[in-house]
Amino acid sequence: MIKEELKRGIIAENPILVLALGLCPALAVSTSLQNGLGMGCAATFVLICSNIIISLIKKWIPEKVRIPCYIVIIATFVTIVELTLKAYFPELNNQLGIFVPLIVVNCVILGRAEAFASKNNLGRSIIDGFVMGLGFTLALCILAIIREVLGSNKLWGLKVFPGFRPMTIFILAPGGFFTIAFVMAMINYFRQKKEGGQS
Amino acid sequence: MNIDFISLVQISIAAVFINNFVLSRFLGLCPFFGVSKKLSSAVGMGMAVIFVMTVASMITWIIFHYLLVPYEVDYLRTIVFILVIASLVQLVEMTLQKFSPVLYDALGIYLPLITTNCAIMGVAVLNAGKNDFTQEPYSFIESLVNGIMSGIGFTLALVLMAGIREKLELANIPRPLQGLPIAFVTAGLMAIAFLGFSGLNFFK
Amino acid sequence: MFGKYSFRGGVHPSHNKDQTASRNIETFPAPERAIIPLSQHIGTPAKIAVKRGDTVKTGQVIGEAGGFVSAPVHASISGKVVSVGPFPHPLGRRVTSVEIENDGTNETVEFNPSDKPWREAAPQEIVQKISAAGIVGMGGASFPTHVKLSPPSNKPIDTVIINGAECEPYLTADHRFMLEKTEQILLGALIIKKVVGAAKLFIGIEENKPDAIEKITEQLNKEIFKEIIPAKLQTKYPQGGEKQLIAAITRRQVPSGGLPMDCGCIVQNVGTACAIWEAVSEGKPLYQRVVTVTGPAIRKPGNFLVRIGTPIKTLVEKCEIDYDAAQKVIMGGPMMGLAQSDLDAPIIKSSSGILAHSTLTAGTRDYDCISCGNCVKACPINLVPSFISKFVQKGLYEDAMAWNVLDCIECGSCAYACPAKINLVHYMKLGKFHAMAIRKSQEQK
Amino acid sequence: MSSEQKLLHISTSPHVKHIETVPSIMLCVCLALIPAFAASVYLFRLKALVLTAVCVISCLATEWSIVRFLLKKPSTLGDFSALLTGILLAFNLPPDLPPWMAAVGSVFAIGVAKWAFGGLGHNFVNPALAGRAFLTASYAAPMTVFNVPDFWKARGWTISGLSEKIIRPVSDTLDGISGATPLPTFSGITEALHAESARLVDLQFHIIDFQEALPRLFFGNVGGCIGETSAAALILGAIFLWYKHIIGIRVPVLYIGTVFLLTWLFNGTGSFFTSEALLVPVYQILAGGLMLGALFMATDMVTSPVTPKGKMIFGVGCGILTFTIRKFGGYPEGVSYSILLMNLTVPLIDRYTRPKIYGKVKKNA
Repeated sequence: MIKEELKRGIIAENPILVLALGLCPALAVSTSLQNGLGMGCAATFVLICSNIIISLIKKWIPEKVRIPCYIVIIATFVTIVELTLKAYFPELNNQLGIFVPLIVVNCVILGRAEAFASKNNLGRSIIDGFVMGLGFTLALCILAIIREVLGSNKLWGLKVFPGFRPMTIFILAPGGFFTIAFVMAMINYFRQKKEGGQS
Repeated sequence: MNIDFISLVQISIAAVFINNFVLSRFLGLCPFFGVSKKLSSAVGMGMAVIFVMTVASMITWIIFHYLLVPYEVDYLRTIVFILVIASLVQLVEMTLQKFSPVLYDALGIYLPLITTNCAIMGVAVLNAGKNDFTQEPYSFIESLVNGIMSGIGFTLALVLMAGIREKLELANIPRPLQGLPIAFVTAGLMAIAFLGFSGLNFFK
Repeated sequence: MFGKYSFRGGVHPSHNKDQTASRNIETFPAPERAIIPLSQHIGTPAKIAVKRGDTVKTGQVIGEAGGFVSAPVHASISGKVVSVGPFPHPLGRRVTSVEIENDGTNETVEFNPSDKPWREAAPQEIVQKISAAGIVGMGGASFPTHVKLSPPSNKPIDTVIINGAECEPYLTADHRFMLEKTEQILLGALIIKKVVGAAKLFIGIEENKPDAIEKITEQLNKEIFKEIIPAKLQTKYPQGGEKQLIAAITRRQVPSGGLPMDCGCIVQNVGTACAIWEAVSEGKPLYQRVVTVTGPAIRKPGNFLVRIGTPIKTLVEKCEIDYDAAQKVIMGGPMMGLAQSDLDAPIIKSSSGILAHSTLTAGTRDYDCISCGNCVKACPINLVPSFISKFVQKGLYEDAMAWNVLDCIECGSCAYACPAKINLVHYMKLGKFHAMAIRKSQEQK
Repeated sequence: MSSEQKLLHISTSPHVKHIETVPSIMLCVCLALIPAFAASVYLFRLKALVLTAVCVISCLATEWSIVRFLLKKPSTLGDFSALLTGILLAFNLPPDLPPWMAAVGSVFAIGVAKWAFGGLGHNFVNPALAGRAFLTASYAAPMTVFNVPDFWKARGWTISGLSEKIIRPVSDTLDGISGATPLPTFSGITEALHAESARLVDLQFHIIDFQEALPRLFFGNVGGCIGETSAAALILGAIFLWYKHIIGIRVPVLYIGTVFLLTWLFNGTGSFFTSEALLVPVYQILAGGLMLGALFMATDMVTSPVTPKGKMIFGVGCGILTFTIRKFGGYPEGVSYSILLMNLTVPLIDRYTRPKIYGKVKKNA
């Protein structure tokens, strides 16, 4: 079951590359693998925690005010992440900038809270938060690797190809758009090929 | 509150062109890609965003500087801002429905989408943090101008995008690129063009 | 005394009129067999008035007008009605037609001219005569003329324009007509003016027909023709289009979706004017017309006075068509004419020319639109054909409608000018078809 | 007389068509660029030849591979549009750019800016300009260094002593792409007029009077991108295209005219009718890539409006943006970005400048 869940979170319903949710942080912080992984972990943490809390207290939340309640829960964990980063990873916090507080409006998190945690039990919600967070983090890392290598010829801050001249555009805004477009097109291409083969 | 015309113009230029919310800061991408298929809805969304952004930047500034900072609870910024924005959107929706049905019809369907639009939250957080020009938080007027102009910048990008996407409806896009990928490529080319504005300064 | 008039848009295809412009109108022998369709006009088809086995005389009514917007049809040869049934029609579909076998006698019915001169006759009487003669617009639109000449009383007509532009390449039928039947045309024009009670009467001729202009100018010195105003038109396609002619001469525009009478104008082709004169003065029905037979695959081109119902095949073979070279046979001019699939189709009242083309002018689509804007420049209606065609291709008919596809006059200027060789007219026609359907369903709601 | 009938072809009207075709248009534009190409080879010698060859070959190769392997369609090299993109891209590159960078730009121009959207006619930005902007954002430093043409180097012109003044440090950080091009900024001109600063005559010349600078600009004896230096050669080609009805007069004239007018109004000398005040705008329209851009890039059919009014708005818009970026922007040259930015607005321009159709006037009135 775990395997299926993993497959769902990473491939079939990948939050960024398939569902196109949480695009803003995905593009803004994927300039380097460090940033991407940092953001991925932070978001996953918030995702799992909020899923836990919401699935625990879902019975006591009135239907009408559920969205504000979710937001408050999410915002609480975002604040925890924010303060932790500030205290222990000041450099990463600086790099991620306003996108740390903006985790609160990340539609992946609110989306899972609304679509999954509010309807499922604790165990399933934890697994869902974990696999979705993993999918989010992996997608971010893929984008980050492509952009960091092409844009600054580095990976995790280390030089990759000697003699390769990086294309700065990939760590600028346009490069972000092109990278995700390319990755999505590849996914589409293989999916269409598979579908074409089946039919 | 010292109103400095030059800095206001510079803030506006930066917000609309140089650091365009969508094409340079990556804020508000979900509505940017979601609502840019039709020009009419792009205009509606743009107007709604300008409106909410303006009000949000005013209110969050007041709360931040007169509540959070004096009581040294500015770490609650995120929670407070998102609550304020969520209730603000709700309030705007109700007010519009009651007092201006015409405007409500035009903007109504976009308002719920705005709550999770990171552009609104983004402008509030940006206004509270250090800015690019003076490395100090914006004044009230500066925040206000930044809010309006960021909304205008968002709308500009959104409307241009919608125009292009309507044209792309008629093009023969290769199959793997159809849908979102081509929208990203389009946004990328727009972002390249907007690089032309970098360094724009009318007072150098 | 000739002023020069023009309109906005249009294209300049090569004229190719030299092959036939200097050839006199020859009378084409009556065919062995004539196929006369009962529908040669816009509106209700004529009601059949003969049956198989009947013997008919030239000029005898074989189909009676089926309604107000309709016109009677006359036998063009004398002989026996061999069959009544569906036959090929130059407009594409099979249409109920009367097949007459020539008995060689060429017995003609007695014409029934007006009992008084036309100047004294009441307009209704004249319209009655025109209606009985089965006259329709001979420029190509084939709208029953008596309908055109009876505008509703709330739409007064102040200007009559006689259309001698003949802007289609290759065709010279009207040109020869103006040279050889000058007086009849002008008299016909005066009749039209009287019938509709107009104040002004123009005759418009493209400046690439200097001899026709000269001939007409000569006639205009005569006292009776003094009131006719000549208009020299710039040589440009589609100068002879009704809307363009009105715009060029009067600077008025026919309202979108309206008719010329909505801006106080009426336009009649020179051939129609002559037919009107013949109908009123002699009582002669419309059973023959001048046709230009030309094109690269015709060895002996010329202008012929042809009986209606003569099969295209008889005509082109007499003119020595080169079947090996011919790729397309077109009824009408090359810009708006219809490519024929069956040469058994007959000449009808609106056939101004038969064209045998030796080249297969690109009917296929080679390139995608490069937005050069040539079609926008060429469109005399100011449409944006490139966008409309893209909307139609993607099935976005509402958008095509919003971009005014219904105003297209299908003149072909856009497709002529298109460097990507996109068949714009095809898409415009398709778009109009769907737009009409949409409009109909909207009206039903 | 043969009575047998063969199958006749049927098609919608019209049955005659203009001889102009898409390839003939593209080929004409390529032909019109020959004078500028000759001038570039004369001025930059082998460098121009190599860069143009690399761009053309890589553009053609990219186009061919995409169409052949990805789309599996018949080759589209025959429409000459890839050839044209290659030439125009090369003309927009500085002579000392490493050829492999030019190849990267070509791949981007054809692969992303053109074929991602479905090929010729579907792209919404000019591929060559997109390629150039991609290179500028990727390799800021080599894209913004303009050396003296070899032709003049051989005659003793050097850039020693001037270069440090002009080339601002190029940072590879997020928002700091800047560099110098031969086009001096406005402040430069005013400075030059008043303080005899050498910035006036860009990297190459120690001259400060226009009498000497203008003819050089006109005939191309200045540093710059390889195809943009000789205004005379470009105008010659444009006249040919105008004569062939391939480019209209509206876009180039309004574009150049707007730049002229604005630079004249803001000429910085404090007056309007002195010879200096009039020569500043002349200098501005001859310098940099304006001629190349206005005559050959802004007039690109695919990426400019189709409506007559739209073309005028497009031209004026390009002019205003070019002036703004030149005078106030971070880049000394704004032509390529102006055209790219205006390309983005074309769908909207076309939509709102629909010509008033025949017969609609009265009905609405």
